[in-house]
Amino acid sequence: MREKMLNIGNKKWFSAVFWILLLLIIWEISAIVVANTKRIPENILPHLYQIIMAAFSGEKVSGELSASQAVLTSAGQTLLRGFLGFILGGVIGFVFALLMKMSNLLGKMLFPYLMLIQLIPVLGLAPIILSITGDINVSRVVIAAILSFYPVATNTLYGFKSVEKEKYDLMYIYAAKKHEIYQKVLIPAAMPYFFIGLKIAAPMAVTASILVDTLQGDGGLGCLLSQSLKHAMSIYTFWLIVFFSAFIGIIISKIIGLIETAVSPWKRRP
Amino acid sequence: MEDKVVLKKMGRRKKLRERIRENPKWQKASTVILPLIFGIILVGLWQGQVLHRLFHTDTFTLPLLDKIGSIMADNKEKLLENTFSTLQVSLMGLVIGSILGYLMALLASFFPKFGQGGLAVIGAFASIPVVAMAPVFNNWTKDISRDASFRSMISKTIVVMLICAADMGLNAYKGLTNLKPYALDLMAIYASSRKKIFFKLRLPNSIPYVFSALKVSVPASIMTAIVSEYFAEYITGVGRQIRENIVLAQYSTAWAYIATACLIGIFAYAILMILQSIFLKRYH
Amino acid sequence: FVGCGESQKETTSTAENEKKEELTSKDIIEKAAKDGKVGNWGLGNEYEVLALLAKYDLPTDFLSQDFTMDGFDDDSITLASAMTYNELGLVKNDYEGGYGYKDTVEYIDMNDEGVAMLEDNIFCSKDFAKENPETVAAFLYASFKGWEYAVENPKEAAQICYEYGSSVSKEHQEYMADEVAKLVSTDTKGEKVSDIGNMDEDAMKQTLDIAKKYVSLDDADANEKFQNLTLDDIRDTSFYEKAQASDGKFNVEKKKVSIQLKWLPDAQFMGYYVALDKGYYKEVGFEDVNIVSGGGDIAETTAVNNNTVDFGVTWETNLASADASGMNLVEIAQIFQRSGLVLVYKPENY
Amino acid sequence: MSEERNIEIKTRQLGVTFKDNEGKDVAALTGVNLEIYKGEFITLLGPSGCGKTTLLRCIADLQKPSEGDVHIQGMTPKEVRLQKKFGFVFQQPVLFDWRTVKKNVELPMEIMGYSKGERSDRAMEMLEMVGLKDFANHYPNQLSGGMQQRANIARAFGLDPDILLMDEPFSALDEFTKEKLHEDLVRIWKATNKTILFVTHNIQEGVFLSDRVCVLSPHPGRLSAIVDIDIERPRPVEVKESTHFNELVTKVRNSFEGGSV
Amino acid sequence: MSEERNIEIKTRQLGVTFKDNEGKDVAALTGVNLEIYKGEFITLLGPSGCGKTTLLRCIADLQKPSEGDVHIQGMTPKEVRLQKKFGFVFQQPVLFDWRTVKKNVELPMEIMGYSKGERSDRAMEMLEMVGLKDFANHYPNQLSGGMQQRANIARAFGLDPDILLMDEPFSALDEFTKEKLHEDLVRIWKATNKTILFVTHNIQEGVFLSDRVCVLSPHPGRLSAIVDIDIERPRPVEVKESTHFNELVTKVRNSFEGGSV
Ligand SMILES: Nc1ncnc2c1ncn2[C@@H]1O[C@H](COP(=O)(O)OP(=O)(O)OP(=O)(O)O)[C@@H](O)[C@H]1O
Ligand SMILES: Nc1ncnc2c1ncn2[C@@H]1O[C@H](COP(=O)(O)OP(=O)(O)OP(=O)(O)O)[C@@H](O)[C@H]1O
Ligand SMILES: Cc1ncc(C[n+]2csc(CCO)c2C)c(N)n1
Ligand SMILES: [Mg+2]
Ligand SMILES: [Mg+2]
Repeated sequence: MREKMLNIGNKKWFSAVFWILLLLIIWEISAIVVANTKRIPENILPHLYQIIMAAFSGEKVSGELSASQAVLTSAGQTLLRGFLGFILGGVIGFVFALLMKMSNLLGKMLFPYLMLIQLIPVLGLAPIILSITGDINVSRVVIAAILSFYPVATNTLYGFKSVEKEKYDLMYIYAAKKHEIYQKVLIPAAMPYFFIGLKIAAPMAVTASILVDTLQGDGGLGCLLSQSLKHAMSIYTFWLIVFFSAFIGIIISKIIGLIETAVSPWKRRP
Repeated sequence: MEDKVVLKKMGRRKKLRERIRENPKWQKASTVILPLIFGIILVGLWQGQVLHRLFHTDTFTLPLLDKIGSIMADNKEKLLENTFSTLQVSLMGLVIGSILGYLMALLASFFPKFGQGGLAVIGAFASIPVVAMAPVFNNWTKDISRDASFRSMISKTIVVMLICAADMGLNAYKGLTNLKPYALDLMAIYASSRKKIFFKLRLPNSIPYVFSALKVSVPASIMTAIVSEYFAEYITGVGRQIRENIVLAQYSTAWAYIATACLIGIFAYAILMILQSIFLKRYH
Repeated sequence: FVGCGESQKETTSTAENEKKEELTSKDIIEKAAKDGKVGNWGLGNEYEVLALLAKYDLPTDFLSQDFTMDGFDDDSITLASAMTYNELGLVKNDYEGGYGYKDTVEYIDMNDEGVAMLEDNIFCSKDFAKENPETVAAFLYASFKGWEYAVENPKEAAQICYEYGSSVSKEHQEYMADEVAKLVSTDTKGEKVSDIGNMDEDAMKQTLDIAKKYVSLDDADANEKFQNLTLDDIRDTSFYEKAQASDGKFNVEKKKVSIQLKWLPDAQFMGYYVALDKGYYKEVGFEDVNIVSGGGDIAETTAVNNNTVDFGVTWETNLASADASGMNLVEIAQIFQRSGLVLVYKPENY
Repeated sequence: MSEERNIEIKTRQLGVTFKDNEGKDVAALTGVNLEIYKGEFITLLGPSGCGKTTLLRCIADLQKPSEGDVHIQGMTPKEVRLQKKFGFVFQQPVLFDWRTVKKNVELPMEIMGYSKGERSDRAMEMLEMVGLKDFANHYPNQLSGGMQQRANIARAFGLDPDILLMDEPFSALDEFTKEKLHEDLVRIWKATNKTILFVTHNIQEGVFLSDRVCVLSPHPGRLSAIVDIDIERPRPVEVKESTHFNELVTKVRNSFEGGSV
Repeated sequence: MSEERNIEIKTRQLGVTFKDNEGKDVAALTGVNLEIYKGEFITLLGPSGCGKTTLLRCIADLQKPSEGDVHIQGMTPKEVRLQKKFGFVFQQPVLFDWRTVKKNVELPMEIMGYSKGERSDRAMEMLEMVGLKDFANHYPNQLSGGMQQRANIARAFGLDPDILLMDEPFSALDEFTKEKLHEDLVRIWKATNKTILFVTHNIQEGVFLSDRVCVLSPHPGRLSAIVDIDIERPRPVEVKESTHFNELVTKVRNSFEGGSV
């Protein structure tokens, strides 16, 4: 019996259904409670059907756009910037990890500061970045990159450091050049760790991109979000953005997972 | 002839350098000394306004360090009060979130497919931007206390918690499942219970991964605390002060708080490093 | 369920309303302050509230209000800050995003309490003003013309704003336009003003005085400078006068200019949109005027200071504190002539 | 081997198929029918890659057979495993990096719930036996290859399992150490009446230690011969010099088919 | 061994000391003086943990001696290593998980800059030699223990290094495979005039293959005997049956001191 339950627990479809159901149930129970106790429940926790209806309703909420249209158009800009920031952040993170691995000296010097850069809030960072790049949209991409490179850097560095000594010895014997050691041993060995870094960084990049939208109030999900938060626009726009960004998060991490299996055939179980 | 002498000399010098480099005491000291050296160089570049020229910026947007320092000294108490508030939120969120993330990873290691769904759920929560999460939790926590400072703290903590949980979940899951070949077989032979497998094998195997997660979540928790302070009902915290000052174009003061955030970061990071050197002593 | 609860609340509230008719604003403020349920957004919006609390010898603590009125709605804030042209409308009206309290809510007006501070103005950097005097005057001239039109035709102005990518619904936009028109054409004492953009000596003085009292800058140097600021340090009336005296012909030095708003685009800034839409800017010689949306992390003072934009809309306090910390900005016109801030409450709570 | 003896382990038409990269089936074992008696010492020999490890893993419930089945004391391998009746010396020493040698040897005892003192005493005894007493507090990466394998053996001997499965345990050891451990192994086996399944590539070793030698052949892995080793016990080392011994070695060698996989 | 032959590798008072956990010094090797001639096949024998691997590592510049030094062709090990003159078969097969068997074998050739076609051909040739041709596209975790070791050997043979260091390369192989590889090894050695340093626990194997057998003793590791193997080459397999061969084996065995570490 127990055995059977464990088995069901391991079925893929069951897991998906279970989690979706669990969340739906919790959400709806809370929504009912909220609906009974609050005057304007949709600001706190609307029913899911209301959100779904809002998504498909053609009512104009911003200019000539319906809620879904507004979210999707703004999302286009934001996700593009987020994506560029993520790519840039991924590359920077990887390069930093590489540099820190190559030079112990540099690594020890730089590492604490990489972490510190993370701690400078966008508010302080933005004017400086803006004065360097001179363009608000470039600044947005750069800041998104800054906010997402660190997980990639730490995880990749950890990956580099976890390569067994024997593997080095082997390359040492063949007097492999540094770049060969990196190319043939360190980088492939660090790939799984690099991918953890990417998985953590991806939602950060989306979040960061939404955050930097609000550097200036001229479009993007972040601006739409802050508008909907002001209640000047349908509050469902807000909920749509919440769900949309969570959805994007899941999709991205799935995509990264797929890329990971695609580039690591030795892990594929036929 | 001369070439040879030079070569020999270089050889010897290199040996000395190598000897220094391989000295375990230097190894330990260098993790502190090197960043310090870099810090001093940075201070020089900053104070000498080289950074400003490099970044095409002015001492207004990037105030000089003595200015920042004097503001910090002038406002010690206010600074401390806000620091404490931010630290409290980020620390609590970090601890609870990391534990939650670890438990989720544990679940995922027991029931892989089932638990991975859970990890995905936490990951999805982490993808909701902090700017959207903060007001939601602000609303949801309104009924838990009449004390605005308390409920604000809780709502900020929840946001930090979710962010840290996602990070820890992913890393810990790797740590709990990325085992040496045959290690699980060994445990199977002894018919170890899941509990035993966890305590004897998975847990110790995951420790390095836990630290690698913490290296990301420590700064992330502070960052998230700072951002969620913008939305909190009760006005307090380093992040809130930064925003208040930016609105009034008080960049020097804002930077004094930014510097404080960095100091919190350094402090937390140092503690993390000490813990790591204790916990990872046995891992070779 | 919702409708049920609502009607119940309404009946009790009207009953109570009649009982407690005689409550003064002092009583209300005292009770709210004692409960710790006074709300404001902070971030430079709080000084009038602080002045008001101080006026009644109350501790100057308040809760941070987010950009919604949910806190007011659920009574976690019982005396909530609201802009007449924005939040107050949302509280009262029942269109999309509104809370539908209609006239069951009442409010305390900062202008009546004598703690009003001046809000939306137009400013630029001193250097810019010096180098581009014609441009500045021309910009003011055309903007005033836009505002004038908007104040007279708020419905049309609202429509124009809506078309320029408004952040709010059409209905709310119309409400806003009406209310903003009032702020532009009425002064702190409730008297009609005819000259748009006039920098009223008394009102500006009052604003600066309150600011000096309640703005405390952590930067000692900046604070000292702030305390020693005079009106002449932060404003320059010459451009206003030039614009008023002008026949509408300018020789602008810079043909493409930009202005950064203090907030997201809506009828709060309808004058500029109207001027743009009606071609007033073109008439005075501008090829292009770029209206940059605000409400972001890069403050309007910062943006003007680092030359990202030429003009900005901000509040006197923000401008004064920016100058105190070393910026070189100057106010060239005062659009809003009275404070738009009120403290709204539900009488049933008192 | 008298017919009356109890059958401890019985495989019936055992087959294991792996999938290679392209998803093609590769048969590692086919149709293995083997009966092992209680208390027997049996050796598996066969060319590299013929399926010896796979067979051991099937018996120990570490690998699910694709065909056929395994019965042990009338139970399934899983049941036996859950009764903690197996000991297993893996071909690769699986030592935990974060535990000292002694702690590694103590691991199964911790799992079986031995008391702390007992654990420590027994671990030191086992380490003494394999000659690692002085290295008790070293970490695995401070040991030589052979020393790691000895720690691996010590760990398996620390317990007293009914069925001991040993996958090339002595391959990295020098002859003297090996001889000593042979002696120890046979002593322990006799004293506790274990059933031992032993994999080796060394025919002499197999013949010297066991009651029967099973030879596996590759392509695909299957049981190709079973040789009874009818040498009296106790067997002194000198027995290796005897003609009968060498005849048996030759017999086993001749039953090898083909090369390695 | 004629005195005129060139000395290829020379160790002088070589010593290596490790630190144990408590920071105490543990001598793994002391005062090793060894001269190896160019083109010689030399075997290191000794109890487990006596320092064979450590000695090999010193020669290959993988381990810095604590005392004494190593000269190879008049150069330091480092210089020789940088000239890519070493081949090394590690005791534990070091294969890269993310490369197929063939790609693993190609790895050193990639580093040496062989062309793609040459690499592929040579890798397949080597895999054929060790009997892994059919497994070229498998990943290491799909191989048996012995197959991994054979892949390891194939990799070292793929190159043509001056000096080949082999640490128990054949320990996990069955006798037939081993014999075949002995033959291949000797053939390659003769054809290319390599210097080979070979570690094994199998005295027969050492005697059969080498020109000289060096015996190391433990506590601490030091060179305790060198036995010249004066058996004519080529040596057919039957030579193992000869009395002289067995005398040499006995001689080597007798020069063993003490047990394992
Ligand atoms: N990293 C290390 N730290 C401490 N001690 C070590 C380390 N490496 C090896 N030793 C010690 O050095 C000694 C010699 O080890 P080495 O690996 O050379 O032995 P070996 O002769 O190759 O043995 P085997 O035949 O078992 O492989 C051993 O006692 C071992 O414990
Ligand atoms: N996970 C796997 N995936 C694919 N094939 C496998 C896997 N494990 C083992 N095999 C194949 O199964 C066959 C038997 O392997 P096994 O490990 O049982 O051999 P063995 O007899 O123990 O060899 P050795 O003496 O070399 O250890 C081999 O051909 C091997 O390639
Ligand atoms: C439409 C509209 N414009 C301005 C304000 C005033 N205001 C209140 S909070 C805040 C942000 C911080 O400065 C601002 C500008 C408002 N409430 N609504
Ligand atoms: Mg095997
Ligand atoms: Mg060794």
